[in-house]
Amino acid sequence: MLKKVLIANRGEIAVRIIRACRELGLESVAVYSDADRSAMHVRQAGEAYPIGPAPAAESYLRADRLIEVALAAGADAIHPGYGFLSERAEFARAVAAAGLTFVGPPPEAILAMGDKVRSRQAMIAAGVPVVPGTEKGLTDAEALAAAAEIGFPLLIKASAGGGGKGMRRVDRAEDVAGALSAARREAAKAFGDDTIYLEKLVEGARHVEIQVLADTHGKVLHLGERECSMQRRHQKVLEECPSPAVTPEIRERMGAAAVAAARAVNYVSAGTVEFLLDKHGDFYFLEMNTRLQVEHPVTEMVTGVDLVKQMLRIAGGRQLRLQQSDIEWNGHAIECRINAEDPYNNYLPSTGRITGVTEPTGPGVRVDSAIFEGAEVSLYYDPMLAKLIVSAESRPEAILRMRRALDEYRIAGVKTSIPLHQHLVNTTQFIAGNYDTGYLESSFEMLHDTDREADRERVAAIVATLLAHQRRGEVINRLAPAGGPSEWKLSGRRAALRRL
Amino acid sequence: MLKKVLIANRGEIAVRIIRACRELGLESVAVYSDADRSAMHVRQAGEAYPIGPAPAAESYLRADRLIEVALAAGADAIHPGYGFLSERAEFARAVAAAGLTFVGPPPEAILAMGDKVRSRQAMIAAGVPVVPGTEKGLTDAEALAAAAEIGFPLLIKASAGGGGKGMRRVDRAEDVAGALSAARREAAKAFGDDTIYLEKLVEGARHVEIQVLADTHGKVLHLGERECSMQRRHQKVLEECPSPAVTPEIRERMGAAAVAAARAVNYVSAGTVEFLLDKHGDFYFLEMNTRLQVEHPVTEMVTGVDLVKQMLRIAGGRQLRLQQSDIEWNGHAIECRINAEDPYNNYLPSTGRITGVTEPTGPGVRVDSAIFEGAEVSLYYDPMLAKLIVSAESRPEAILRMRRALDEYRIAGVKTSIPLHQHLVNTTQFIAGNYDTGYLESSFEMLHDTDREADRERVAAIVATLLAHQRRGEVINRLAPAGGPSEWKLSGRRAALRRL
Amino acid sequence: MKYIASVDGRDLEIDVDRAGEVTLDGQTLVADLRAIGGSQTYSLLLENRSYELFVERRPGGYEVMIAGDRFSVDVEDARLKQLKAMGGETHDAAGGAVLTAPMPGLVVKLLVGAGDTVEENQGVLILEAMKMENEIRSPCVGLVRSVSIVPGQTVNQGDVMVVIEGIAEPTADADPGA
Amino acid sequence: MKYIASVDGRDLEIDVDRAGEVTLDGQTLVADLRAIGGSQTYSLLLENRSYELFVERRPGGYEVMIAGDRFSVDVEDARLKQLKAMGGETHDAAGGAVLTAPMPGLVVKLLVGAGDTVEENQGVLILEAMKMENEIRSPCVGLVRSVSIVPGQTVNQGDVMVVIEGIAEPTADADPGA
Repeated sequence: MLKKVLIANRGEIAVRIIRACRELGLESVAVYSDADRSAMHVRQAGEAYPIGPAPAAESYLRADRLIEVALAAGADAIHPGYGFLSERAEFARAVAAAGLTFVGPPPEAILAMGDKVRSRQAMIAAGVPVVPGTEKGLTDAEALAAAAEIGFPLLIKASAGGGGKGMRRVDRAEDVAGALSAARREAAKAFGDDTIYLEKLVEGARHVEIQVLADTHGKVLHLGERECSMQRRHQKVLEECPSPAVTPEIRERMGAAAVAAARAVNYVSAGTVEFLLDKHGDFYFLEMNTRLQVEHPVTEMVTGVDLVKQMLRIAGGRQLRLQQSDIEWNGHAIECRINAEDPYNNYLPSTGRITGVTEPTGPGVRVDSAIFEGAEVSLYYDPMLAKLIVSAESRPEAILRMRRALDEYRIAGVKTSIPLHQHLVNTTQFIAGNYDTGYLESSFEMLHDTDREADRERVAAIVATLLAHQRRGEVINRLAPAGGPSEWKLSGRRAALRRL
Repeated sequence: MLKKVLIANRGEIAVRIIRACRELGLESVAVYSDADRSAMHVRQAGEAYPIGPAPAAESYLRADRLIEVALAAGADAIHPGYGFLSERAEFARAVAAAGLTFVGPPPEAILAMGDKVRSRQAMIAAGVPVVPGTEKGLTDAEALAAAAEIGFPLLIKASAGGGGKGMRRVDRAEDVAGALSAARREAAKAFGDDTIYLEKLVEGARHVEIQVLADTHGKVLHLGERECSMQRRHQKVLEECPSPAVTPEIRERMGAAAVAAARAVNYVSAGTVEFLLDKHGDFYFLEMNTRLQVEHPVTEMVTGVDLVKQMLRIAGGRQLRLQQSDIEWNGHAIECRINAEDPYNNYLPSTGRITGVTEPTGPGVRVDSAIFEGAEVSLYYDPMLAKLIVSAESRPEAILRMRRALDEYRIAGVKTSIPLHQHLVNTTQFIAGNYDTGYLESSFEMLHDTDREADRERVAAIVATLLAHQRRGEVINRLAPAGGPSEWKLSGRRAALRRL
Repeated sequence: MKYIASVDGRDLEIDVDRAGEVTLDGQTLVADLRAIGGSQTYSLLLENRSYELFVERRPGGYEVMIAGDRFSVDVEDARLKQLKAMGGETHDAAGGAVLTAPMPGLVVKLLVGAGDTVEENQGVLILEAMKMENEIRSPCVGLVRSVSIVPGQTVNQGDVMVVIEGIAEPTADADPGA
Repeated sequence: MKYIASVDGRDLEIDVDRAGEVTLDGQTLVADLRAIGGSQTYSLLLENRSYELFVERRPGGYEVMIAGDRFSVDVEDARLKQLKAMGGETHDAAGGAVLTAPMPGLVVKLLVGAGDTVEENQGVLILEAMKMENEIRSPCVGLVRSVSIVPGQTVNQGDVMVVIEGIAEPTADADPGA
């Protein structure tokens, strides 16, 4: 088993991994950029080392420094979290070369899945269904010809891509050329590689992914699906487990395909196989994320399996004690990603100092977060501040619980996507479980609704007026404190209240 | 079904019930004393009404006002929470007489269980085992004689009692007279009734209780046990589910006895049957708490059943959809009660303004709380500030998780029992699950332990010195920010670190 | 003391009484507002209905959040506002817009030039920050008067980027007590 | 700058350097201490080991909490302390104790009277607060000099209740750099 783990990450996922280490009795080593000296992960870890200036390229992406610190601190393993170096095969290789354990899959598996074109070929060979499209890096001329063949709409995707970077939707033949150059530019900038390929856009499709766990002894399990169709700009916004669109029969087929995908690349550790699921229950392999996923908590809450602890145990060479038949899905879980952005103003990123945080809690509520009063939200890193996850006995109960939890959540100092979620979980499409990957961007609006809004508008006006009045130096004498009957016997005023 | 519920309580339990109302789509009505205008329960409820001055006798215990407010607000039910009026049969009766629903058992059940002497007789009649002792209110002379017969140690208990009030342990015959008068005085003061009885003290016994749920259609279920032996001054400090001392066989027998006890008084709603469990697996009925219990969350986390929602559904006349065979116990849960008191100074209550709160969260952690930055902790009400509950796949994992959660919990402004729990969960007795109701008071001490303490002592000295130094106006220039290799290449200093 | 509170363009006349009562649309309501713990959180009991609010001050008024709905409220002394209206002033809001950088970032692209006319909501420029490209749009119909940035330039929060001259409209008179 | 930090009676000599280094027991350690968000929380990196601390100031020193362990630290300028020790002063802590009410409450019972001798940890009175009876104990061996309360009396936090005259002991000399 491992003894001391360096976490090559920051933010909520670093805190999540440190928590798992503590719960396994492992020592934890944090690393931090100049911007993160007071960050939560630094304070919660057993040790912490500076690794460079704020820009990630000079700190969290410096593989050489991370390994050097791990060795200096006496760590025996490195957990990469998600993002940053988590899917860089050369980093996994360098970690192993330094005599350390990489808490994740072997470099060969990362490589095989990291290139979209190669992974597609591997999946076809393994009998995993894939989306119609081209099979390898194309010249612009080849892409133009292939586009006509595949038909529209289609997607131009970066071979080295992820997170929507270098991805372009094209609806008409005349837009292909422009989209190609934009996609190449973005891919070159983000990944240093402008190789692209084309893919049929399966319209009305859901993005459904399967969590897998594989140990070093050849056992591969799947932990069921997550529904991730609620997306904006190809970024997931809200996830649930199980998916409202997945029957036990689909889960079994999809789970088997995911296990086959993992086996095809000799996968080890936690990983996620993403599929497009169409209306007919047919699904197509999209890609495999060879790391811990942001939305892993919904699976944890429904299966009761702690995925991060499992990753650490697997990295320590332990056998998975679980059997496929042990995996049960109880109740329902939903996750809302809380970003520093303004949903009322075109989702503009919001930066600044957090001046107050009240997190929801109580039954069935989990918050994975790294923010605190005094934390700085800068533009150096991902705008995700926290994840709010709820679980309950059923999907309707989970939705009601999420509403309640969102209403309790307060973050002061920066604008957040909490209002987006408050609106989203009240839409009929979400409540019906009837949404695809296009829903959020094409059909959803932050609409102000009728009666409740009219009431709240009046309340907002009253509060603002009272505050303005106070600022003018007028003292507002509140009603005398309770004591006589007049203060609590308010039935005489009910008529006014009802109309409000 | 109900539509609008008045919560006749304050603090964390009022917040807990408001959350359940919101998650069921019910409107909630809070009440508040003058001390509680800004309290969490007032802010989270849909409506809030003042009911009087800070002392509970003039506000939260004013049955007449509570009912008047409920009627004025258009509520159709009253949930009493725990404490205050929750076990007053006359309140339940007055609520019903006003045409409102009491979210709890019928007044007859409260009466039957509220008097220890009567409830004991009822249990004997129902075949539920009871502790040897006297059967009714005794004169001092009768008590002296009975004490000699029962033998020592024994307990003098108040008939109307609860929460350790009016309870006295007596070890020697010559102490009986003094203890009798003290117990009567305390009982008279607390309950206006100095009736007492005697009971054999089952030494080395555990306090284990069974949660029951009964609907208005005659169905009675049990949800297994809670281990509540960790007590100080007869107040529970930490609870777990399941009990380390209860086997499936004991659970089945104890559960059946609890169901028989509930049936014997035609019980409805959530209730708890408390037992003493001895080393031989024999158990004795202690009392039934005819209300929601403080420690109900550990049962919720292990069974997945939301007890407060069930209470509200039952009060609305719904049938329990659950069958006894649906109740499963998955994993393990522990609750720590966080009180405003100083475990380093004889548990003296601590009052003041909360100047900061950071609650633990992440996987498997739940906090039921009503405190916030700016909250006033006064001496008017119960010193319990919050409950920290964790669940995990097994008891050892739950203990490790609790340690991690306690380490993350910060409350500034008042002293709390968090350090008590941090020490408690590291004792060998707790880890082994080997503790009885006497353990905490007789064998536990806030001992400072060896190596870790020596390290921390040095750290404390360094921090205090740095702060004193800063106050003297000396500027401490930190090391230049990272950037060159010297800041993150610290291997040269490892030797010094190792010795620390 | 009478005020005109303008919520997202709609004017409400609100009379604040010394005794903690407010009058709105002819209804007198008991209002008890408390600040919670030094943060921007407030608790309002309005005729016993409980609201928790989150309020940020900005020049001329407040941003008020109530459980996910945000309202922008301008508050003016009712008499002052009436005097202004009688004087025939044009409404401030019609005077155009100064687009400042909402956060530090990199100007990726300019979508308009000085002299162009823009529609309300039309994209004006693309600003990259926090790994995302963000389109900055015009809040009004108008004419681009000046552009003070170039693509590739780094801007700090609050830097003036583009000035748009609005098309002046006569103000709608305040409608007290509507 | 040299200090004597006294932790629960044990003296440590600590030298604080301008560059953020401290020297203790002949070891020079890199210490980086930061206040977190205006609260009483601090983050210390001591030779890269991370500690989160919670610190309350009190007259003469600090109460420092480290994950459940509380330490009471008095900090004095090393030279001043040495001068005092040479002057042969008796130690303050041996001078007795003034028992003040730790919280508002009701005096239920007095367990000692003026003129009584008390042991360390002996109960002095019972104070009822927050629904609990709390025994107030003597922190030292001594003689009860005065009792300023009677049973049934309500006391406010900080009110003097009982004064105990300690048995004076000569102070142990500071032992710098032990």
